[in-house]
Amino acid sequence: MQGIVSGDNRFSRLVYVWRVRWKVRARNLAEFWRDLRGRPLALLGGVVVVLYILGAISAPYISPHSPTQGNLRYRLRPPAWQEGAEPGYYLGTDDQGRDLLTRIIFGARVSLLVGLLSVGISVAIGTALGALAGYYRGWLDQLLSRFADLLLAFPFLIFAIGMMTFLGPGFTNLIVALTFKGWVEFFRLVRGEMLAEKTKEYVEAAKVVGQRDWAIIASEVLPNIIQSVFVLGTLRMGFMIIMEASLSFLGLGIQPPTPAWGSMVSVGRDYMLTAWWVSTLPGIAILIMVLAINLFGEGLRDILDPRLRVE
Amino acid sequence: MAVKNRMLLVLMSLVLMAAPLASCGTPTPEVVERQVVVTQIVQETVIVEGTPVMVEVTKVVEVEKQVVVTPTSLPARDVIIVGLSAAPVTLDPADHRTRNSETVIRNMFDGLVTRDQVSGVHLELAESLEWLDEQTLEVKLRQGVLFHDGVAMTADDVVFTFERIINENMIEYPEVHSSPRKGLIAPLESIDKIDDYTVKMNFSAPWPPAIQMLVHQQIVPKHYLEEVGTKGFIEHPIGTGPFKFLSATGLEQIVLERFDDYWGGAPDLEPVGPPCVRQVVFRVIPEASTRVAALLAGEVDIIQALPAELADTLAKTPGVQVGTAAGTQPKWMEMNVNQPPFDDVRVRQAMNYAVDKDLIVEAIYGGRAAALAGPLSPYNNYINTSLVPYPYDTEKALALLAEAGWIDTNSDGILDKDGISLAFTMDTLEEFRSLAEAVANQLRALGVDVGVRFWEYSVVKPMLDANERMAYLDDWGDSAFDPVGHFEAKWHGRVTGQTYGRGNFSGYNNARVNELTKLGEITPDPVVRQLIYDEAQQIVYDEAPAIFLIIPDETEAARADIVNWGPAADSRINLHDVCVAAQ
Amino acid sequence: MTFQSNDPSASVLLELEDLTTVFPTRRGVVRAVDGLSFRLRQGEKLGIVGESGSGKSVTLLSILRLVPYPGQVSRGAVRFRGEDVLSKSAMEMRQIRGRDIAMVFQDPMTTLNPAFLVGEQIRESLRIHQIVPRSNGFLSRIYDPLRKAAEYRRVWGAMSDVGIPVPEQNARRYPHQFSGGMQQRALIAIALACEPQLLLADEPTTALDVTIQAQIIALLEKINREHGTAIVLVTHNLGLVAEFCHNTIVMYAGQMMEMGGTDAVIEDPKHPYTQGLLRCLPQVTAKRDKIYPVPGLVPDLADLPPGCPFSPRCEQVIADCSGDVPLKQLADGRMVRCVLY
Amino acid sequence: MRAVKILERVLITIPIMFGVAVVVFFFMRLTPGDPVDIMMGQAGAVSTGEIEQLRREFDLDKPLYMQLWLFLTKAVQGDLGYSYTQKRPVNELIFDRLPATIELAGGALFFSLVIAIPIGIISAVRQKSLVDQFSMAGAFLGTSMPSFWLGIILILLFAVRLGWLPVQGRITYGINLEYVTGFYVLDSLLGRNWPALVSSVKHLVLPSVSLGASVAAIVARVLRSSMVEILRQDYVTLARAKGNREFLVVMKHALRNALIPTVTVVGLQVGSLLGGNMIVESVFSWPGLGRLVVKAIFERDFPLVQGAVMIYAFTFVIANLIVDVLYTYLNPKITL
Repeated sequence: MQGIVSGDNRFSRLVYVWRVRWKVRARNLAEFWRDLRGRPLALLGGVVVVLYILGAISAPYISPHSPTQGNLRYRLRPPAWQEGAEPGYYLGTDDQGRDLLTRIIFGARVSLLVGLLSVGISVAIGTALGALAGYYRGWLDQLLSRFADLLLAFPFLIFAIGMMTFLGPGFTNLIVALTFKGWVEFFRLVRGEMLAEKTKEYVEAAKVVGQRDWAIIASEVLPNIIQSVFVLGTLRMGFMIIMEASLSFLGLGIQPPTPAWGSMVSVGRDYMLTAWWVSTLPGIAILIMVLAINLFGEGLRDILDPRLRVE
Repeated sequence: MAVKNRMLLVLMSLVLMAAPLASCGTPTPEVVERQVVVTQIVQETVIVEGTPVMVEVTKVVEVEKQVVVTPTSLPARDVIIVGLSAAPVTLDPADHRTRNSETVIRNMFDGLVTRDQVSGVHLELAESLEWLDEQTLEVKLRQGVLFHDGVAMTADDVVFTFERIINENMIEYPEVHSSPRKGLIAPLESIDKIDDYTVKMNFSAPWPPAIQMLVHQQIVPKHYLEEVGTKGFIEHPIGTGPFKFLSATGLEQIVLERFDDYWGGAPDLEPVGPPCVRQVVFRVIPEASTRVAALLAGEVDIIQALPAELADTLAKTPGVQVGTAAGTQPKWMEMNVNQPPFDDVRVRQAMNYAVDKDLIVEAIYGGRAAALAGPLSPYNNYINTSLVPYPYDTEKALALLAEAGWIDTNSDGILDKDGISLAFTMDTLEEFRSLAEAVANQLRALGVDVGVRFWEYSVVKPMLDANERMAYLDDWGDSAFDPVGHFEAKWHGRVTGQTYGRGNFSGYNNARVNELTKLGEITPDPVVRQLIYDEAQQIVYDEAPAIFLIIPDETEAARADIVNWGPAADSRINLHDVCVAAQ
Repeated sequence: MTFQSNDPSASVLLELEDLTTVFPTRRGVVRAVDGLSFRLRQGEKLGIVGESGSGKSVTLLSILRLVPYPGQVSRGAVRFRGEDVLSKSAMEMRQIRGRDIAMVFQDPMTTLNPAFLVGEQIRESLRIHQIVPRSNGFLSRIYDPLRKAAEYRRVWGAMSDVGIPVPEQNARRYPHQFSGGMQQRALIAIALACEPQLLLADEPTTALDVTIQAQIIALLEKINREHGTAIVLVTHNLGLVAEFCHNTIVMYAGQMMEMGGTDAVIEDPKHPYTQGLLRCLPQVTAKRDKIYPVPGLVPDLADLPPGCPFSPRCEQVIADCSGDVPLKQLADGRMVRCVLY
Repeated sequence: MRAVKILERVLITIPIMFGVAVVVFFFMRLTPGDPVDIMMGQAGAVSTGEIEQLRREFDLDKPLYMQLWLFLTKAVQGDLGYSYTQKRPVNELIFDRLPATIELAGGALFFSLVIAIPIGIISAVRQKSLVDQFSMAGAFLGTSMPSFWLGIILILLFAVRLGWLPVQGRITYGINLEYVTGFYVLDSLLGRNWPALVSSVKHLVLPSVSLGASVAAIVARVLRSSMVEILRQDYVTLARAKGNREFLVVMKHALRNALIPTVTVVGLQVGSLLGGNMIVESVFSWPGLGRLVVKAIFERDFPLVQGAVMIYAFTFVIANLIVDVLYTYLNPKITL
């Protein structure tokens, strides 16, 4: 019986805490929106990211052609504004006679997924381990930190190449390879912040009140850290998309005929002299995407990190 | 916002500026054309008093036009820089298995025989070759040939060279190991010195392609190797070739210098004498686009492995010339004949009908390729001339598939049978990406759901060996222009632990083809051999264990003022005759 | 004790007239200093008191024209020795800074550059203003050991002036190796290195222990006495002002609320705000006396009420408070901004 | 004192190197693909006997733990074995190539700092100005371009079209240079060989730009944000109040402190400069270690990969050690 009662108590307390939290959050959201509007570049970045996501989701409906099926007869046709263009192929065609515009739109799916998944999983693993290591210290921290040092000593690209040859090419393996080293940065970030936060009064207070460790970590400390994690995350997304391009350069990227920007840029490099668009246009798609993510991320950092505010 | 737009604009214009090409023009050298007779040594069996005797005949195989410069003044440049696609692994003729190693080595070393730019074999260091019987070859050596250190080449060097290859553990650096080139002359059992300029090679069995294969072995100096050892030798190799070693920077850049005391080279291959240029530089430029850019910028004079995409553009670019030669790397997509759907010969034939090889040749290779008519390269000496490539005929393909039960019943665009879609993954290597995607595309258009997957050879090889994969697109070198090395590897059934079927990734195993393959290997009589291989090719053609695709030409490019130059069929760059035209 | 030593015949060193410094923010223009006027005579010690955000520090920064971007002086004049500071060129301004007017900041921890030796930081102003002339010789522009030695002698002098022991050694230490009091002394040594006529001290004791506070104040006192350096002391500590300054200005929300001789202001505060401030001052002598806080919070400068900015917190508020409240001069030369007078 | 601490730090690298060695060893062995298979390629005849013999020669027939033991004991003695494919000792191969890689990484670092530091400073000083927004957008571009793509565009523009800079290689053929250190720029300086210096620097420009662009972008951004923060510090105001020229305020008082986080980031980027090399090395046919390693990975040249990765890790660790030492000079509060 007692369990139920105390459970009830806890439940009502949790409800109360959550309601307060959500109120704070709603206010923060409104404030956040106001701040965002004050930063046109960040806003623009956000809008572009949203557009990309929408484009990726609706790819089958807005694409003029098939992303995989080409016609060799229309091979390497230039974009519409150049002489010799094939009507209906606005951005020209690639070496298999596939519509480049379609492939770029469909490529957004893969590239965004690569970015989101590799960063998302890295964040999840890095934050969880970082929080544990920073909070408990001891042998766990030692173990994880040394492992992180070890991974850091490998150059990322070499490591990814090794992983890809180890696992074999493919989308899942790509994500695994990128994540395997990607989490270290988040680990280091969260661990460092955790060490700093842990000494602060509110953590002490929570301990005195008798909160459990996991609750302190999850609901007291992490919300204070998550902002910098978020910012680093947005900044890493572009990096991951480019890593896919670099791996494609070596034939270890996304497998054909699936369109991915990195592979498209990489494959098209042989045609740079004769058909610049094959490589350049997907390259510009990456560029705008990464630019938008970074602008958005930078704006977020300005907004979320009070230390950097001008006023 | 404005800033961002401007940035993009700058970038775009940068890209657009870079897109069209410009190149400086070079005055065309004054040239004359003349005809060159290309001959080839062939063994023929002549019936003497009722007994077949093998003799060697020099046959005119081709009369070709060759461009030769009329020197009006001394060449302006006497250094030629060659852009290689990959680094040689060593300069020791006995210790490598890569084409580019051979490219560099053969400019420094001579073999007993050599090959012209097509496929003809000519005597080089050998003055004559004579089969004493089916398994014994007597080689008379040319006299007065000097190594780069001035010492004369004798039978001792030849014996040493071959013993170093066929005996175990002859190479002591960096650790003791055996020559990886043994496989290229496996039937050679021993070599005996008869006198200073005569050796006798003893084979374990009759080996018809022996002379073709001898092209790939170069003679090294016994006295020098014994003095400096392998380490000293690879640091400063010495041979009898037209160029002597000058320096190497980690094999990324190898500089050779004209050997003024060169004996002249194969008398059949004019011009004879010391090389034209003073120095040649081999520089490794792995990226194709960089190689082309370096050629356009005038940094290199000759580039190897020109991508087919760029050949047309470069051919039209002033200041640059493009050369092609018949290739030696035929490409197939092998189908697993032991698993459905490819266990049905009709499906395999349908696949052959479904691929428009001519379109691929035109679109992807710019016409610089040829369609395959069956299992052998059209340039092979034993090609079955009665075979023609499977025509592009989608109706026939569909009919054959329908006959085999594959019809699109649920009209999803994919053929199916018993509720199973006709689908498979085509494995291949990254280097065949364009071709693989084109083939997959065409099959998809027919209603076959084809995916492409790139592998590293080493990773996919065990799976192919186990016959686990459905389809594999790759090529198999044919640089000896003989079915041996090719037919038994590719179309003979797989025999564990033997060379038979080691490249057979389709699981194809036809008793008659196996029998014919083995017969062909030991039949010296070329006429009989032709009959044997004709039949074998016909069977493979009909049973179609692979889509017989294409064989691309060897395409190379050079600055316009490089003369006496042309790609060789086996992709070796022989710089002996190459000159720079006077300005 | 203090008012008489403020010699009215001494010449005016610094004069502020209707100084207004504004900061544009997203929620409108904030007047950090709003129409401030006062005069400072040579050798005078002036205290400026007020809560945080009342514009005290910005006043000092405005005098040196160091208001951080995007703030700027929008109106008024600052005259130093009769010359308009605001119209000076950047180069002339740099010559005044550090040499004629020096500033001591609030937090020595953040004001000393962590990357440089303390001695170097003190010597810097000497070098900038070329207090010690260059020696002869064509290399002296780049390498001048004699000058350096002479400068260091002055550095050590300044350091012992402010009570840093063993200056020769301590000059070769980094700020983080100093205690808080020593850091503040070093800061004052920096300010005094060039023997300025005017010292602007921005809460120089806030970050320090009480005992150290007293030492620092004694130090300032000594400087004022020995060098005749005029001092503007900004603080929120009325006790400090009472002890140290000839005259006092009370600021609230960027405006001057009250000004007068320190004794007069302390003993007979006119403005309700001043009264409130005095009431919160804990009396050490009166045991168990109650502390009366000024009710309410420091105002939001971007959102001030009409009229008197103190009116929302004022206990004596009347209807007129929301109208225009001008500064009034009282009989004894005191100024007060309140409708009650 | 400092020397002892540095030595301590060096000793700490030993377990890391050991870990790297073990990880890379198992990584390579467990990766599918057989070095012997790859070596023999497709051409010519190979018998099972030959393959067995090769495996014996490479110790591949021994159990894994024996191989690891052999590798580690030899590595401790400085012997990294010999390359299956190149037939040369791994040490020799690496030290042939390492100077080129380090020179390129150094060039890229130099380029990125030369670009990034002024940009970071100016953007921070002129915050929100057009210059700031423009260069920060440029910095974003720098991080969002694959290096090979940038490289090819640079080649087409500056080498092929304009002809200002060479396409590939480290030095123009025909220029004599005495190779002492293997760093061409250094060698030509040592030999007072001006044509060689001009040529080697010219060859270094485009690859450095391609490789350094992303580092430049990161450094510019980190420097800018730390500068922005530092410029708000009291000691910067004090520097102004002393009568310093604004230039000195920024370059002396602010920059020195803002460099502290920047140096950390640069230290971490050294890894990506060394390890990101192989792609730029391919594009510009720069005879460095990166290309060799990638090739070795593909060819399952175990000893070469093991050796090279250990060298990378070692260089990375050393670079970070240098950063830490540099740190103590920039920030007197920190003592190793």
